[in-house]
Amino acid sequence: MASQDLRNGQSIQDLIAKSRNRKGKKITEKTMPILLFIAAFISVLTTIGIVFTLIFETFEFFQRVSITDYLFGTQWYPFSGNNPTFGVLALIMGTLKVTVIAVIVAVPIGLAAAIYLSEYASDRARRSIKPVLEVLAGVPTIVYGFFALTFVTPILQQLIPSLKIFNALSPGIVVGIMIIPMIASLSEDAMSSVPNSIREGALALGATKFEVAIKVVLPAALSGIISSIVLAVSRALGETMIVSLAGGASPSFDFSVTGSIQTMTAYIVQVSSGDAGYGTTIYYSIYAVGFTLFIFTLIMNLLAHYISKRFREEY
Amino acid sequence: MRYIDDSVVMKRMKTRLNKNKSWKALFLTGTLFALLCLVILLVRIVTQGIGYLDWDFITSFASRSPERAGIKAALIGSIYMMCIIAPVSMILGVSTAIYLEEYAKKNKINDFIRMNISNLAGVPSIVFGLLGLTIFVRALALGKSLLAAGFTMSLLILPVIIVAAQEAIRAVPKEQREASYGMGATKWQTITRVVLPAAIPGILTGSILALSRAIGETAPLVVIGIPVILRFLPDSLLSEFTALPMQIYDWAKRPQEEFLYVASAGIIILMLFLVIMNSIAIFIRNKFSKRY
Amino acid sequence: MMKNENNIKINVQSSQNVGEEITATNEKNTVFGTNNFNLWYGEHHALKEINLDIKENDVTAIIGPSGCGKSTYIKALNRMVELVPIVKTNGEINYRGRNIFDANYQVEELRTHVGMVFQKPNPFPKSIYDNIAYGPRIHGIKNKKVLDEIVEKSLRGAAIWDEVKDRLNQNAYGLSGGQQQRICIARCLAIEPDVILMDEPTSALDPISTLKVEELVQELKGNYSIVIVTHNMQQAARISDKTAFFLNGEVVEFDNTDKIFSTPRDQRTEDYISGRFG
Amino acid sequence: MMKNENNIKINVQSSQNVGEEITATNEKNTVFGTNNFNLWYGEHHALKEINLDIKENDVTAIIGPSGCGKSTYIKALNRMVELVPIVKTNGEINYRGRNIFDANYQVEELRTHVGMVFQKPNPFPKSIYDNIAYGPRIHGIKNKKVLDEIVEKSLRGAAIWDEVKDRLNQNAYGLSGGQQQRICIARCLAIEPDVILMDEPTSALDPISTLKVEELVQELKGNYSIVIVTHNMQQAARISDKTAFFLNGEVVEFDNTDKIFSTPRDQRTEDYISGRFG
Amino acid sequence: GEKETDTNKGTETNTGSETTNNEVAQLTGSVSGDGSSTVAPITEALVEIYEEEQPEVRVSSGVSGTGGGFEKFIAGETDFSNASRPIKDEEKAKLAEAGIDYTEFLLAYDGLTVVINPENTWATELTVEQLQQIWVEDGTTKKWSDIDPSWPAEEILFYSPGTDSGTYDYFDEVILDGADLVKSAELSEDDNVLVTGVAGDKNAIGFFGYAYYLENTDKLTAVKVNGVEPNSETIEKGEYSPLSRPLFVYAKNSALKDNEAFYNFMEFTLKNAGDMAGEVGYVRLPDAMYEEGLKTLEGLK
Ligand SMILES: Nc1ncnc2c1ncn2[C@@H]1O[C@H](COP(=O)(O)OP(=O)(O)OP(=O)(O)O)[C@@H](O)[C@H]1O
Ligand SMILES: Nc1ncnc2c1ncn2[C@@H]1O[C@H](COP(=O)(O)OP(=O)(O)OP(=O)(O)O)[C@@H](O)[C@H]1O
Ligand SMILES: [Mg+2]
Ligand SMILES: [Mg+2]
Ligand SMILES: O=P([O-])([O-])[O-]
Repeated sequence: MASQDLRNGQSIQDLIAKSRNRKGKKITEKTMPILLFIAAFISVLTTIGIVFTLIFETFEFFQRVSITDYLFGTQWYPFSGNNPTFGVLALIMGTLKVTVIAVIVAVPIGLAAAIYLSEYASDRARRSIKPVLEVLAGVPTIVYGFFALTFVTPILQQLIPSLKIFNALSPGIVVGIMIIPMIASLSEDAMSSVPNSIREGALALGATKFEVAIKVVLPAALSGIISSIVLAVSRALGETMIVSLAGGASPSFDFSVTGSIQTMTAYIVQVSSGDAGYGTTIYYSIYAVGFTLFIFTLIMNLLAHYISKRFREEY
Repeated sequence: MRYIDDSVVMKRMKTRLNKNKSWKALFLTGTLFALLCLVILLVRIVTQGIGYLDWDFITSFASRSPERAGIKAALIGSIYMMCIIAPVSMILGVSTAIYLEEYAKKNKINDFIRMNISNLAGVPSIVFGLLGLTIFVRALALGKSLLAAGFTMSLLILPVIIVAAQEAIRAVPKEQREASYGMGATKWQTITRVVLPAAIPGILTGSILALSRAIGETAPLVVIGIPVILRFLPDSLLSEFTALPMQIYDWAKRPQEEFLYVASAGIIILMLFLVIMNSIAIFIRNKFSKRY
Repeated sequence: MMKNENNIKINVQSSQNVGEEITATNEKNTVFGTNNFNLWYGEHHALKEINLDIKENDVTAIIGPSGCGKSTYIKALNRMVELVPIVKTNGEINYRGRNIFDANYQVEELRTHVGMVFQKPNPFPKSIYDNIAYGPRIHGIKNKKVLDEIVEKSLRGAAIWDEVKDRLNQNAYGLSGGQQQRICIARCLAIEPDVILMDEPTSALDPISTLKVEELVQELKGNYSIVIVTHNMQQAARISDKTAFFLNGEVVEFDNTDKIFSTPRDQRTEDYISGRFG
Repeated sequence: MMKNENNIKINVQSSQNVGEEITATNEKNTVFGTNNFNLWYGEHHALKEINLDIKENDVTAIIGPSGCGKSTYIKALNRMVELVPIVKTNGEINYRGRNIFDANYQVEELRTHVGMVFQKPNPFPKSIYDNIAYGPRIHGIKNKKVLDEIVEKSLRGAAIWDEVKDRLNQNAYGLSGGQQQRICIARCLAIEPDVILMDEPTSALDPISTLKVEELVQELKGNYSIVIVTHNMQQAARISDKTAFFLNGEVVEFDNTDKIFSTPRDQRTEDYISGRFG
Repeated sequence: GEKETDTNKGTETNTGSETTNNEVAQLTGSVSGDGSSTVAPITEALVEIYEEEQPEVRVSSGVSGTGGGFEKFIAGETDFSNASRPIKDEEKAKLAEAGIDYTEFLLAYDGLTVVINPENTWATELTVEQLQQIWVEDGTTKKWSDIDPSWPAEEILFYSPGTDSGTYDYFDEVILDGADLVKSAELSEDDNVLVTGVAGDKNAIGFFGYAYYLENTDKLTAVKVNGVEPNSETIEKGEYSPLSRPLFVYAKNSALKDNEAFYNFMEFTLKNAGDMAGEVGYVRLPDAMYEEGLKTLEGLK
């Protein structure tokens, strides 16, 4: 058996010593970190690429349209042949309307689902419901778009007769439905990562499940929950197909949700799939709008970052 | 001098229990609402599209007549595009995750990379479309090819994969690494033989979910200007192609109402695709979830 | 609940005047009466025909080798076992005369009388103050002043007041393991329970902290009935009045602690205590 | 590496013939010589001017209260401390005469001579076989037959061969905690280290498993030099030849174990051993 | 079923005279185009039947709208660009700058159709002046009664193709005389969206390509312009004026020279565009115009 001491009386250490200092091993150790760093740097290049892509054309745009008119104007009529105006506030307003409605729909429902799944549902229920919700998150937005236009809007029109066929409400609700799983799933993750021992501690004091959920688990998972909401918001801000299909194309700076709107993303799609001549002001305007959108989501992401850093839970 | 008065506690107990019950019902309603949305969505799509869904639909090219229209080019195109996205995004994503979790020291550059990744995750897909058009289609002259679209989509889902891989790598207990180092293993050996094998289920799950997002994305393809009228399959990486969401979007815009049903049939295919991918992800997750 | 007994006890006011407690009863009351109690995890029969009476103001230690059902039993006493969905039980455990496994027995009510301290310290990720005030708050005490008093009293009762009084608003996770465990004990005291269950409360602690918790248990026993699971036989011998020896889900022997450790009746008990297995 | 000493030892052949080892040296060689060694975690001075000689084929126990630097010291011996990026050191630790903190000392090489067993059993989530073969494989041994031999020999050496020989291809996580710990010891033996470092190897184990591991340590000491950190003074007394008592990052006393436990020179040692603190 | 046989017949009869040529040369290569969504159905039909003739030639076309198509044409990414309006001066300038020579070919006619909701019984017939009155931006919110006092005093809802689309440009030119379209108009690149919009609102009015109307006659009413109803007859004969407009394809000259497959495809296009246009809801040009196109093409070989 092993009594032969590994053939020829060699000990394991001898065998190890023999194969020590293979060249390949050393080179791998040295080069891998460099290769990995290069891979990591690609994400930085991507951002640089995005910023440069947007900035050059945006710069061109501001040669033609004054930056103050753009930032503070409330009229967005770029196609008006005689007197085009580029007041981005109208588009921002459309974007915000949809986002706010989506958040109003998604946060309570998403959180309810998260709490139910993490605190009440049986393990089996959780394990089957969560993936189904993830399917909901994976439904392509174009599918949601038609759902909004051909299903949700007609139903809403029954309830609200003054509702236009294109409006902020329907896409807002559907974007909300789309981000429910995101909030539910990420918040559920945050809540289930609160250790069970902490739950047991509360239950052992005679707390009901609801009290455990609201007073112990929720606060403990707060930063995860808030970041999930912020991420969902930035998803709603950047949502494109739903609003292009169901939101309409009439940007206006008002607070009505029953009338037609246009969001920043919908405008970009409109022009991308439209007839704007290459090199026209309209062509450059999509980059300016894209840049504005980029800034918006950047702010949201920095916010999420700040929140999860500032309120990081420790247990 | 007891502070907790038993009779008060008992009196409140009823309200507390009722509160618990009614909130539970409310939470359940929320969950069911979300599920109901999915059901309605699916039922509508299936009832609209099932009539056009048959083997011919899968094996024919698009056509001017709804009866003969098929999804072959888009389906194969999407699959080919996946074949580019999967390796590109996973190699880049996992490498980045390994770098950040195992090698990156705490310094400004690495903080910036981390920050940058979480920001990228929130950049709208349409902006990635603008990037792809400017960089891959135009600057690198790849044209509206598989490669250009594949790269664009890879970058789009890269942050998601990085984050998933980072989490999976982080979940490998420190003790495992210590055990490996303790045997005299080098860092790279520890990574390839201990960390990655343990992290692979998590990485795969995250990646598959990210990939399934990539097949459904429409906006970047619209911006890049992927063709929809074509009757051939891609024969090289630089070949033009079309993809499922693009084909669906095109059909849905057609004047004939029948094309709306054809679009629904296309959506069914797309959703099947997604469900299969999600199931694989769930299978992997459940199979390997309890390990340590 | 506690109407059927003359519970004339004076609470510990601060850690100084320990030992002054007076009990008016001579024959000790039964707090938990366990009658032919069985418990299964799915198919696994984890507790078999348990009969065990836990008396008021005793420290009852439960010892036995790993997997014998100690934790399961102690968690049955406040129905915490039910958190495992596959658990089935039969037989009864009477708390103060009422079977806690009765369909209409409110588990929340039971747990306000039966506190629990766990193996690993598990404070809430909140401030020290909020940790202690959690229990009273869910029971409807909102008055800030009353809460302040409860917090101080409980922290004193857990012999940790002096260490934390200047940082009540800091997160409990900033404390050392031993301090956290005492915070958990204080949290449990804050709802003024009748019984305190402790599942290996010192196994995650260093010797100094262990000593402090052991001392604390001695102080508390004047006012509370304590059931403590321990791996450590010396600990059982040091602090408990009664000891139950569990083996394979059965109670092999249950008697006064001195008796168990000096002249056990059962051979298996002797073997275990003398370290022949375990 | 090991050229400068007459390392005439015969390996354990199987767990049966323990005790037949022969050492040709009378005066024991120094394996680890620690000279004025200091270590900081950032600003925190965790090890202060340590001087300690660890001899060949001894079991050296390291005891001391929590946070005194036991783990830090033992992890310094195979430079595992360096996994914490903020660590700074000065002074030297000589392994077989060479300072391991020398810039050109290959840490991987050091660790093939100095094995380590951790507090919590940490097998890889692989088959038992792959766990044991891990070390030899990373060092380039690919021959299946040689690997088979190494695996059997190491498992026998760790006194667990009989328990697992029929399920070498099963995942190591299917084993009990005690078995896992012995798998970890076997994994360590598979590269035939010169020294084995153990950081509280039994603290997560039940008494029976603890006993087995302790017996194993006794068996192994004929062939390996062993450094073991323990919380449990009885354990130190039972199994070690020498004992070092650490306090606040300093070595208070280092002597033969009987000496330390019977007539410690230092008052603090006596206080600690008699349980007055810590 | 039925349509299929039609198509096949059409192909055979049309290519019959040229078969000798085609049988000789089985071409390979690729052709790519982009452009107008209005023209897209014609292109799709052409590509579909062209495959039977030259299966090895890989023709692809995007649908980015006339302007989007020109953008790619200017960038040199495409061989041909479909358009539902003539090329603009800016675009010409950009092409010149990029050094791209091109040739314009006519493909078919599209009848731009003004539509109203079926519940609208008052505005079924409008004059060009009335249309102008309705659609021009004049700073007021418009009611139907502003146009004709006997009509309801309800606000008009406007649905128009994106103001940057070829369809819009044409409408703007012939109806509005270059004046601005009402700002409150709902603009969409997706004509189905417009159909949905007008079909969903009693006070709505909109306009888009004839093909979209043809597919939705049950949901919409077509307005008679100056008393003429849009149909293939009135459009082909030029009676439905001024709202019938030509559809174009722009071809890159250098590609016609260098890429035999592209030349062949263009030749095929001009020979079959008339039939295909009819099939997908547009109106063929008089045969002479296709002949003319083929001649021009020959000169570019
Ligand atoms: N959640 C569970 N599901 C299934 N079986 C369980 C569960 N918890 C415990 N068991 C089983 O029940 C038996 C008793 O477990 P218990 O935790 O009560 O042991 P214990 O005496 O507390 O041991 P230890 O000293 O290790 O804590 C064991 O065999 C255990 O495997
Ligand atoms: N990674 C680290 N970063 C900063 N400080 C550390 C780290 N690890 C340990 N320390 C500190 O160094 C000191 C010694 O720690 P060490 O883990 O060596 O103690 P120990 O004697 O092993 O204690 P225990 O018995 O609890 O394991 C402690 O004060 C500890 O807080
Ligand atoms: Mg237990
Ligand atoms: Mg330690
Ligand atoms: O797509 P268009 O035909 O409107 O340019």
